[in-house]
Amino acid sequence: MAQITFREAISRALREAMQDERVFIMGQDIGSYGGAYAVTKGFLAEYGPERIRETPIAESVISGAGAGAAIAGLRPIVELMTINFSFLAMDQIINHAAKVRYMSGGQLTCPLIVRTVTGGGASVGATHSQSLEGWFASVPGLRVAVPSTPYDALGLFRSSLQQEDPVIFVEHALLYSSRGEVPDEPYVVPFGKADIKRIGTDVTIVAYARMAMVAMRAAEELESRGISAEVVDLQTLSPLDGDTVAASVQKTNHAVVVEETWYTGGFGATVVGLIQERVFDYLNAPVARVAGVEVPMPYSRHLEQASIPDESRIIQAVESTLGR
Amino acid sequence: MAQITFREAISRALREAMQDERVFIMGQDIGSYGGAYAVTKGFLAEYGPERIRETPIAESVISGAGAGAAIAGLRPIVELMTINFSFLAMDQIINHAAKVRYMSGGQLTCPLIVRTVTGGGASVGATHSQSLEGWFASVPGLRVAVPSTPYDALGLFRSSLQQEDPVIFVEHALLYSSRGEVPDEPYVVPFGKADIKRIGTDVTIVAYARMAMVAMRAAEELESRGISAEVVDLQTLSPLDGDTVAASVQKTNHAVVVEETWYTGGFGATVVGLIQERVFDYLNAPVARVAGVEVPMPYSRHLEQASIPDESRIIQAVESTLGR
Amino acid sequence: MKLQETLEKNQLLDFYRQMFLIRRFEEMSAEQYTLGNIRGFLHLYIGEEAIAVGAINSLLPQDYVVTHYRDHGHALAKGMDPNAVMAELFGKSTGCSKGKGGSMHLFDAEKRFMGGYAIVGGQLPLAVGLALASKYKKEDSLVMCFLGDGAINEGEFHESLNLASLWKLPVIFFVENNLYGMGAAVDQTLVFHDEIYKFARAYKMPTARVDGMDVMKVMEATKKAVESVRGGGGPYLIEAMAYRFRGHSMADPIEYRAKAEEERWKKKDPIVTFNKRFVSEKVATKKELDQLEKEIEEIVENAVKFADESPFPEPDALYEDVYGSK
Amino acid sequence: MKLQETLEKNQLLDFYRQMFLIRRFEEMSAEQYTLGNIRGFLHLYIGEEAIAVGAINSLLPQDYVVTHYRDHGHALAKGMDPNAVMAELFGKSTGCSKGKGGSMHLFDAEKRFMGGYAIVGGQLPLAVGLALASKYKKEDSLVMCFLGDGAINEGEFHESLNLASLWKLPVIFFVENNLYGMGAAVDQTLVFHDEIYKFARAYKMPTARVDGMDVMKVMEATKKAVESVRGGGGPYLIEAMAYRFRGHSMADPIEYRAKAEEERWKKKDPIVTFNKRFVSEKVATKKELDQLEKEIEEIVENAVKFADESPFPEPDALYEDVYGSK
Ligand SMILES: Cc1ncc(C[n+]2csc(CCOP(=O)(O)OP(=O)(O)O)c2C)c(N)n1
Ligand SMILES: Cc1ncc(C[n+]2csc(CCOP(=O)(O)OP(=O)(O)O)c2C)c(N)n1
Ligand SMILES: [Mg+2]
Ligand SMILES: [Mg+2]
Repeated sequence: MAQITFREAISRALREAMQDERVFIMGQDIGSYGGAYAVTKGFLAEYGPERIRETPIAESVISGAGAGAAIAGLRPIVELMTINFSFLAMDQIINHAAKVRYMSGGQLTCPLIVRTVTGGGASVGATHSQSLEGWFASVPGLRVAVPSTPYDALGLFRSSLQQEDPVIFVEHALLYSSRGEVPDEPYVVPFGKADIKRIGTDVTIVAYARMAMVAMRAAEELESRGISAEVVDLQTLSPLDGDTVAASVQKTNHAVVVEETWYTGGFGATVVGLIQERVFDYLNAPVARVAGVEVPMPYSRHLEQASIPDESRIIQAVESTLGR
Repeated sequence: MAQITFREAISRALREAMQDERVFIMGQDIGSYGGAYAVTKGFLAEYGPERIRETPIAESVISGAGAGAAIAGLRPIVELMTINFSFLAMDQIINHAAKVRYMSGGQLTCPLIVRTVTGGGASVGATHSQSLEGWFASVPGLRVAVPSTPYDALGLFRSSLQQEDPVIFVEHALLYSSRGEVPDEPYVVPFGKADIKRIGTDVTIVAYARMAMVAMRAAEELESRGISAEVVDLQTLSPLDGDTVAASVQKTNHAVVVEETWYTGGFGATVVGLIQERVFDYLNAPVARVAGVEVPMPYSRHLEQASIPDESRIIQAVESTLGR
Repeated sequence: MKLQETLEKNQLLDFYRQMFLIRRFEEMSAEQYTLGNIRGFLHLYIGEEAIAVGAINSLLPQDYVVTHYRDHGHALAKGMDPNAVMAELFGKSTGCSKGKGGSMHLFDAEKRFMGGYAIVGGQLPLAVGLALASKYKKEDSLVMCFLGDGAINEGEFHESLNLASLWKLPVIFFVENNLYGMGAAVDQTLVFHDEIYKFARAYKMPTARVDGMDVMKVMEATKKAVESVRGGGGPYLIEAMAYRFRGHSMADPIEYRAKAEEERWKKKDPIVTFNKRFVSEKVATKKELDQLEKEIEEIVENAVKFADESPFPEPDALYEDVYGSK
Repeated sequence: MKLQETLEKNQLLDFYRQMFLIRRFEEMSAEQYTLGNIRGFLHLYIGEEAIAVGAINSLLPQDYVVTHYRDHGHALAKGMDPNAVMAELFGKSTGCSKGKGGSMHLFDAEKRFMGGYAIVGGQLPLAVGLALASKYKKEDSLVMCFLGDGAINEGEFHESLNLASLWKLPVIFFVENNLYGMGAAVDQTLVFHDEIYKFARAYKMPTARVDGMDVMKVMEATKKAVESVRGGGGPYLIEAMAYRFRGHSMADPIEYRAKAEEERWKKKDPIVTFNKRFVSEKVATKKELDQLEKEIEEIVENAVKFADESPFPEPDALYEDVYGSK
């Protein structure tokens, strides 16, 4: 097993995908620039401009053309440089890619993958630090993957490629350089299954993407304080694996749901809703939510840090949930 | 007190607004067509084309130009024909209008009102029947109003005009012809305050816009079955009046949250989250959610009706919450 | 040029048949709408039939068509079954979209009718993608993408024309310029309203304007475009000048345009004028045409009968076709 | 034309001063970035100074400027305080956006510098709105909206130019064509890349192309545009040909363009060539210019000192400025 970075895991996943001639990649600065996050470095030389398609800065037509090509039987992978720019592509993704199967009575299939980058913490300000994956996850017809480790990134990309539906594949900007073990042997991470990243007995922490990693660190610190936390990493927001979450909370009787985006309207609320619907009688305390502070992301470092959930806020929420 | 329609209430609100020279209205087919929902019928003749500005079908520039004019000190009212088309305007509304105050350190103010139409039930299919107001409500910097009666529509529009922030003013397509009493004397509906539309003791039903009206009818039926339901109409999603909701549930010990949009990621989950955070110990049962079925809206009437929450689903949720 | 110098008689009759079918189909739809059998938005194509028929008959079966919500005409011209289209308008399970799409969202993948789309301008990026796939796979399928003058207002028009031209994709953008969006005249919304086809040349693609009320002219212009596109010349834009005789949708009181203007255009009715030419050029007798019209009447009545007698979708259909994978 | 036939010596020196200030300010920013005092994205304007200075100096104080994320040059040319700009880059509470905006989001409402915006093309609709307000209020303020060649890719470019022209709004779209988006050459993204200014004429507005490396030429072209716009002629587009000498941002390894191309352009350095003209046309002596440069050095060092010594925002600042109303 090799230690590779999250970035390398995605690159490897893309290279594997390219073995299928129906796959091509399309996006801004993915060619000679190598990708804004250097994921497709070297791809242009390797695969040529027909399959590594440098595009204009035109999120709507890129996404829609991806959808059109998918409808015609190809397997396009569209890169939206960051999820913040997806506002410009939402009509094509949500009103078109997500709905053509249903509106056509099942005649059309749109296996488009949109890769994009989410999250705050890079000091790039309010327009460049949002976490919108929860919005996409609420749309029937779309699937959303939110890996947290190199292993998951590769495994989930493999299972994303097997979907017959549009998938929004979300990579957290601050995870690219994180490292983890990835086997050389083939494997997939099943699409739609949450992963219990850490087994515990006192409290369930539900999170995804970078927050799952922060939750893991918080859990370690909690361990030293005598609290055994189970960490459930959602892996995909759509489908949402309520079974695994509910089973865990049924066991621990306490839950804390963590996410980076704003509290109001945050996806975490859906998780809270289903926990209390499904295992209300097992709850010893209200499900706590840890979410981003409800402000546009400030540039200044300390303000930004204060706005994003961190270990200490998670620990505090766990302790207060447990009445400590 | 006169009985007027919801449509007439909005028209009256707009006429009042036009008394301020800084106000102008901008949108598609608002001129000689009179508005897709006939709200601005006669306005062009009355106020002229400088103030009733027919625009191209270009949601992004319309919204952004509204924001720019607001920043320059005017009070533009932009009409987006339906909220489904707001996908094309989200970048301007969310990345620009909502954030300029913060990003400029408080120097810029953007008192833009975006009027738009939400909801399903008109047999217009998947691309034309969505309820996206919850998304806007989650964005810091935006305000969202969701009136349910002619009285509220007029009163909330008046208070919307007093905001110094961008307001998304959401009108439900199926409410336009509904009637209600509206006083001739001046009044406002305070912005950010939920309204207890019906007092009850056994269960709290939280809803807004058309669903508040459906909840009222459900409550009447429940009454006849011996259940006293309190109906809390949120009125605005941002700010969200958690106090009124929590106080009601503290009294009734049971809650059902109703909305038209999809369960996963629905705004109702946020309401569930805050109820159980704030009055967990008063809850005798999990908070139930009634939401839209998670499919793109089908055209065919019976399917469409089956996908939208109605009285019977609310009643069923209430009864099951109460263990009947 | 005389009709028969261009096409065989049976082809000419087929054009007439298609135009008349669209006309009667839509008149009947309007009637059924009034009866409450059709709901939601219904946008009639009446007056513009020459465009769909002239344009789509210049395509090969493997060519794709995508269009907007005013899509009955294109669907029928692409050979879709009137029964399935009417059943769709009725919201029946036998509809071409199983009753889930409705009037604005007709589909027939087999006929390569890839959909009516109800978001103005939304079909353009999809059309570009279909054309990209066709080129990528080295297939001989081009894409014909219909759009209204109103769709030119949207940013996606610009993005789509630029990308299609940049990548020399096999797509024909077919603008149906009927002089109005919904209630806004094109001169209220486009600064270059009087020369849309010239505007598009700025994207370095060949363009043409054609009289959209004359099916033969539409066909000729389209043939030229098809040849250019199939020859690898990249995208092409055609602007057809036309007029919708009815309101924007059934809900439209049409208070925004002058009666005189309407009358002027109605004189150019593409079906009436075509009919007159048949007779004056002795292509067919009045009797032949009457007979043909009678056949169409029957097709349309059968379509209504079929739609009427078809079942609504089963309740479970609500949950089907959302996802392809579990 | 000789320099002094166009402007007074003190004006010429002022142009030089501004260009040099921008250059030194940015070189210093790069240094401070490397030291970790500036974070996030930092996009340098080095090489393009002649545009901001030539263009903005042709405006009146009440005219608005909006621009993209590569905004330091425009901010300084509009007269913003270098201390406040540097403090913003440092994320300090004394910054022109209180440390909340950062490099990409500079603001100074009083100077009518209405912002740098980081979404490509996003500033255009706002500029149209400011111009609309100006016309609506019958104020004599025009709007100068800077954008890159890359922003032309976006649909909002089309929507904004159409609306501005349709309504004859007082806005100058100022395209800084530096031949690249981020890592994509303009010929990879725009089919009309070689004549952007001609493309814009399709929107029925006057347009011009100008050498963006020559501050005097930029000024002349802008003056003409300003005159036309202020005279009620509606919008105007200027395409200035330029080159960014550095990478797209500090993170850019610049592997996508040829060294030879870079060298060719660097020979046209707008500051070096302007300096040479001063001496050869005897407008100022080398000594005078050296003295001026020394003054600028001091301003820039003071800006760093100011930024460095300023406090970070108080923790409570996080919650302020989200809403204007309670
Ligand atoms: C993005 C979007 N904005 C607005 C609408 C509402 N709308 C439906 S059709 C239409 C007019 C379109 O006119 P045009 O493209 O000329 O087509 P025509 O109806 O004349 O055939 C409008 C504004 C919509 N469906 N989508
Ligand atoms: C909508 C959007 N898409 C993509 C980006 C990422 N991005 C930032 S700058 C840039 C290149 C813009 O190039 P251009 O407009 O020519 O300006 P320049 O940087 O050359 O000054 C890109 C793609 C963005 N900020 N916004
Ligand atoms: Mg039209
Ligand atoms: Mg550039």
